Amino acid sequence: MAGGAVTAYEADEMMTVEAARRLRDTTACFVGIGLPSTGANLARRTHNPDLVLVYEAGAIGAKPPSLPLSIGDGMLGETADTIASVPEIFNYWVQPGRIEIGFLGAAQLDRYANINTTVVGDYANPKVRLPGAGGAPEIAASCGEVVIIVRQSPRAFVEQVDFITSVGHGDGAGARERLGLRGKGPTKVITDLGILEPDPETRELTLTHLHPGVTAEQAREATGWDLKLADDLQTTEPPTEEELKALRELLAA
Amino acid sequence: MAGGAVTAYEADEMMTVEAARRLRDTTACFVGIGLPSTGANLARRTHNPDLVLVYEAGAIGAKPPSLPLSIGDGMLGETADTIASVPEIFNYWVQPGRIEIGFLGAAQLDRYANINTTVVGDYANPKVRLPGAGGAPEIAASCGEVVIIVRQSPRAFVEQVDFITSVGHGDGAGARERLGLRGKGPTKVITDLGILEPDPETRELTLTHLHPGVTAEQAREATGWDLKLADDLQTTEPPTEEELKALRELLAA
Amino acid sequence: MRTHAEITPLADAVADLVRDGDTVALEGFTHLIPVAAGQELIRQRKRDLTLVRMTPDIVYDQLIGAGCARKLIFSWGGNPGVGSLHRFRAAVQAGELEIEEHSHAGMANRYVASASGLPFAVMRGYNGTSLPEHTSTIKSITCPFTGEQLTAVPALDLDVGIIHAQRADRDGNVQLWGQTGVQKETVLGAKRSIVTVEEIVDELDDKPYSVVLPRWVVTRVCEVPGGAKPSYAQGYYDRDNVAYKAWDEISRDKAQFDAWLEAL
Amino acid sequence: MRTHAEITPLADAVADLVRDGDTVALEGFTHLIPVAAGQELIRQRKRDLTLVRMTPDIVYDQLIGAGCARKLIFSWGGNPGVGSLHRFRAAVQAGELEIEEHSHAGMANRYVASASGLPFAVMRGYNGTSLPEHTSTIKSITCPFTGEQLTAVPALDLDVGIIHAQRADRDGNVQLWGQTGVQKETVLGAKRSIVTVEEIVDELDDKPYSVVLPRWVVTRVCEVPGGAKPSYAQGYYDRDNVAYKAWDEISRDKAQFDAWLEAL
Repeated sequence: MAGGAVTAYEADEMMTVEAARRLRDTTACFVGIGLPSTGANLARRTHNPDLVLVYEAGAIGAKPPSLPLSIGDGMLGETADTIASVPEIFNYWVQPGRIEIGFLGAAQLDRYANINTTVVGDYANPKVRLPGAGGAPEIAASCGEVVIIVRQSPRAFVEQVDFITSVGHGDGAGARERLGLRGKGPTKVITDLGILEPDPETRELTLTHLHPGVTAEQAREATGWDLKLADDLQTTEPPTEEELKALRELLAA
Repeated sequence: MAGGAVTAYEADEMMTVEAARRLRDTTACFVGIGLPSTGANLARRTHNPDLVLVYEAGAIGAKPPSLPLSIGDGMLGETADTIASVPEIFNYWVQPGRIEIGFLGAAQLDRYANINTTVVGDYANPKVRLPGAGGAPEIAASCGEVVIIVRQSPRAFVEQVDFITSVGHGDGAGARERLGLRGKGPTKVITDLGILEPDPETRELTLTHLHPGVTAEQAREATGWDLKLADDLQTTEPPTEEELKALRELLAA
Repeated sequence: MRTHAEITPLADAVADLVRDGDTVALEGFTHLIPVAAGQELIRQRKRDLTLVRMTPDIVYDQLIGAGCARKLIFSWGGNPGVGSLHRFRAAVQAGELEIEEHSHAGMANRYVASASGLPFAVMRGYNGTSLPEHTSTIKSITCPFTGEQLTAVPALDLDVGIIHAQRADRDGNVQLWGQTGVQKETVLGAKRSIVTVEEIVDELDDKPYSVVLPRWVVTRVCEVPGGAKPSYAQGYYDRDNVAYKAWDEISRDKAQFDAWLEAL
Repeated sequence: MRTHAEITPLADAVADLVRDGDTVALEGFTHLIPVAAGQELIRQRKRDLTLVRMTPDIVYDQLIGAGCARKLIFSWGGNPGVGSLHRFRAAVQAGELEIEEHSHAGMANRYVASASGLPFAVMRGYNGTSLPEHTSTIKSITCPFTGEQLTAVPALDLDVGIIHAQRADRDGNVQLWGQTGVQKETVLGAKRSIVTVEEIVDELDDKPYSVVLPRWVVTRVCEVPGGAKPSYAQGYYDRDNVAYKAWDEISRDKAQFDAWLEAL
C-alpha cells in the first residue's frame, strides 16, 4: 500500500484475503463450504502451510489441490491426514473444543452475531425456507472461536434474526457463559466492506475495519441495525500481489 | 456310539465337543478365552464353518489357524472379516443384542447361573482376588443367549456366589425381565460331567445330561447346592471320531 | 438369525423390504449417495414414508417432489454448491411436508444411538438456538455425576436403512471406503437394510479407511453400477457437478419436474 | 495450541509430562501395550499415580509391585492365558491398593466420554451385578424420551494418556493398525499424551484398519523399537508367550520380583 502500484481487486477478493489472514497462527480450522472454504484454502497456500483443514464429511487435514465444490469431495478424503466418520467428527473433534477456529457463513446475522441459516419469516409458514443447521450450531458452540465470512447487506445484517440456527453472543454480554457454550464464539465478521468485532463489554458487533475505498456510511447503510463504529476505526491492508495471485490461482484451479 | 469302537477321550474333550455342538445353528458367537474359545473354534472346524467368531479386542469373523492365547492375538485381527475398536465392539455389536450366543467361563457359579469372576470372600478383604469382570457382564446381559463352559466342582458350583460379576438368572424366574436384561441369559452350562439347563419355571439349574460314564451321584457331589435332576435325564452323545480328530488337531496346532 | 445377506435385484429388495408408512433412511454424505435406490422407491410409488437423511439433496428433492414422503427428518437440505432444493422448499413453504429438524451433530448422535441399541444419546448442543422450540426430539438431561446440563436426542427408529457401497462379495459382506459418513450406523441402526453396490467381487481386499459390514448384518445386497450417480463413488467415478447444476433447472419448475418424473 | 507433536527421548517425555499423583492411562488391548513407557515410570520412581487400564497385565503388575500406584481403575486384571497377576493380587488382598472396578463396556464408554468432551456416557450395563455396590462411579439414568432406566458412567479424568504405536512421521503424525482397542480415545481423552513408536518414518502409507492420530493432538512421540514387548506389534514382532509365562514365576515371589526391579 505504501508506495508502489496497487493491483486492482474485487470486494470479494478483499474479503477472502482478509479471512485467510485470520488463520495465520491457527492449528486447525473447521471449514464450511463456499467463502469460508476459499479463505481457509487460501491461508494454507499463503500464510500457514501447516494449517489443518477439517471438513464435516470426515476429512481431517485435507490438502485439496483445487477448491472442493462440496464438503465431502473425494479430493478432501484422498489428501487428508486421516478420515473420521461423521459421528466421530462431531463427538471427538468438534465437541471437545479441539478445533481452534470455525469458519462459517450466514444467511442472516444479527447485532450479536447470531446466525440464521434456517428460515426467513415464520417457521411454520416460511417466507423462504433455507437449508437449515448442518454442522454450524455445534461449530459455533464448541470451536475455540468463530470467524464469520458473509457479504454485508441490509437483508443479511438484520436487527433480529428470524431463527437462531447458531448462537453467536446470544443477547449480549454473559450469554454464552449462561448457555454453557465453551468456545469464545464469533470474534470477527469479515464482509466485503470491512470487519466487525464484538464489543469487549457488550458483545455487540462493532465496525473495526473498513476495506480500502469503503466508507463508514456505506457500511452503515448495508447494516440493518444502527451499526457502531470503533473509536479507532482502521483500514484493512489491501491484498498483496502474492495474496491475489494465490487466490486467483486457487479459484481458477 | 451305536456299535463300532468307542475312541477313548478325556472329560475336557467331551465338554469341549459338546460346547461346539451348541453352535451348530448359530450365526455369531462372542468368544471368551480358554475353554469357550476352544469350543467355538472347534465348531467352526466341524459343525458350522460359517460361524462368526467375535472377540472383545475387536475381531469380528476371526478365522484363527490355531487357538489364540489371548483375546487380541494378531491372528484374530489378521483373519477377521472386519476389526472394530473396543468401544464399538461393546456399543454397536454386544449391546444391541446383535450376537446370538455368548460363550463364557466362570470361577464361581450359583444355582441360578450367576457368575463370579471377581473375588472369593469379602470384596474389601478378599480371600482370593480374581481378574474381574472383563467383557462378561454385558455379554451375559445382551447376547441372545449365553452358554457357560466350566469344570464342575463344589468350589466352583456354589450355593451363592460371593460376588455377582455377570447376571445369569438373578434370583430366579422373572429376574432378568425385572432387571431389564434383554438377552435370554444362560441356556446351558456345559461341564466335564454333563449339561445343566435352567428349569423352564424356576430358572434353577437342573442336570439334563450326563456325559457317558458319569453318574448322577458324581455330578451331585461336584455341586455345592442340592442339584436337581431332570425327569428325563439323558446321556450325552460321546465325541465322534471326527470331532475328536478336529479337536486334537486344533489343540496341537 | 440370517447368516448371509441375500443378493437380489434392487426392484425386488425395495418391493420386499420397504412398506408404505415406513421410516426409511438413505444415507451417504456427499459420497456414495444411494440415488438409484431412491428412484426405485419413486418407481414403486411408495407412499407416506418418513424419510431420514442428514443432508437431503437431489435424491430427496426427487422423492419429495414425487409425493413419497409424509415427513422429513434432516439437518441440512440443499443442493450442495448450487443452492436450494426447489421441490423440498416448495413442499415446506406450502406446509405439505412435516419436518423434524436437527443439527448434523444431533442427527449423527441419533444414528449412533440406534446402532448402539440405546433409546437416546447425550451431546453438547442446541443450547440457545431456536431448534428446541420447533423440534420436540431435543431435551435437556442432567449429568448424574457433575450436575451439568446437557442435551439428549432420541434414537432414530428406522425400519429400513439404505446405502450405496463400492462393492460386496458373494456372501454379502459389504465394503465401502473413503469418506463413509454415517453409513455403518444407518445399516446397524435399521431393522432391515438394502445396500446397492458398484460391483460384486469374489474377494474383498484392504482399502484405505474402509468400512466392512459383515454379511450377517445386511439384509439385501443389489448390484447397481453407477447407483450413486450423480454423486461419486471413490475408485469408480467422480461427482457429476454438471448434473447437480442441471437439477436446479428441473426442480425449479413444476412442469419440468413432472416431465422428469414421467420419464423416470 | 501446539501444531506438531514433539519428538523426544522417552525419559524426557516421562520426566516432563508425568507428575506424582497424576491419573495416567497406559492402553493397548493385548496388542501394542506400552511396556517400555511403563518401565520408564518405574525407573523415574513416579509415585501416587492413579493408574487406568482396561486390562492391567504384566506392565501394571510391575508398576504396582514397584510402588508407583495409589489407585487402579480397571476392568480385568490378569496375565492373559497364564493366570493371576501376583503383585496386583497381593496388593489388593493386603488392602494396599485402592481399586475402582468396572466392566470392559463401562471402561470403554468412560474413555469415549473423555474423548468426546462429555462428563458421562450412557450404556446398558451393570444391572443386577454386585459392581454398583462397590463402585461409586456407576449410576442410573432415565431416558427423557422413553422413561427407560439405563446406566451412566463418568468420563475418565486423564492427565496423561500413553500408548505404543507402530510408527510416526517426522511431524509427529502417529499411525497404528490392526486391533487398536481404545488407544485413540486414550490420547484424545487425556490432557497430555506420550506415544512410543517402533519407528519414525518419512511418510505414512495406508495400512489395514489403521488409526492415525494427527500431529496436533499428540504431545510427545518417542522412538522406542520393541517398546511393546513382550506384547506384540503387528508387522514388527509377535507376542512373546514365553515371557508372559516366565513373569508368573517372577511375580509370584516377592524376592524374585525385587531382584527383577533392582535389575531394571
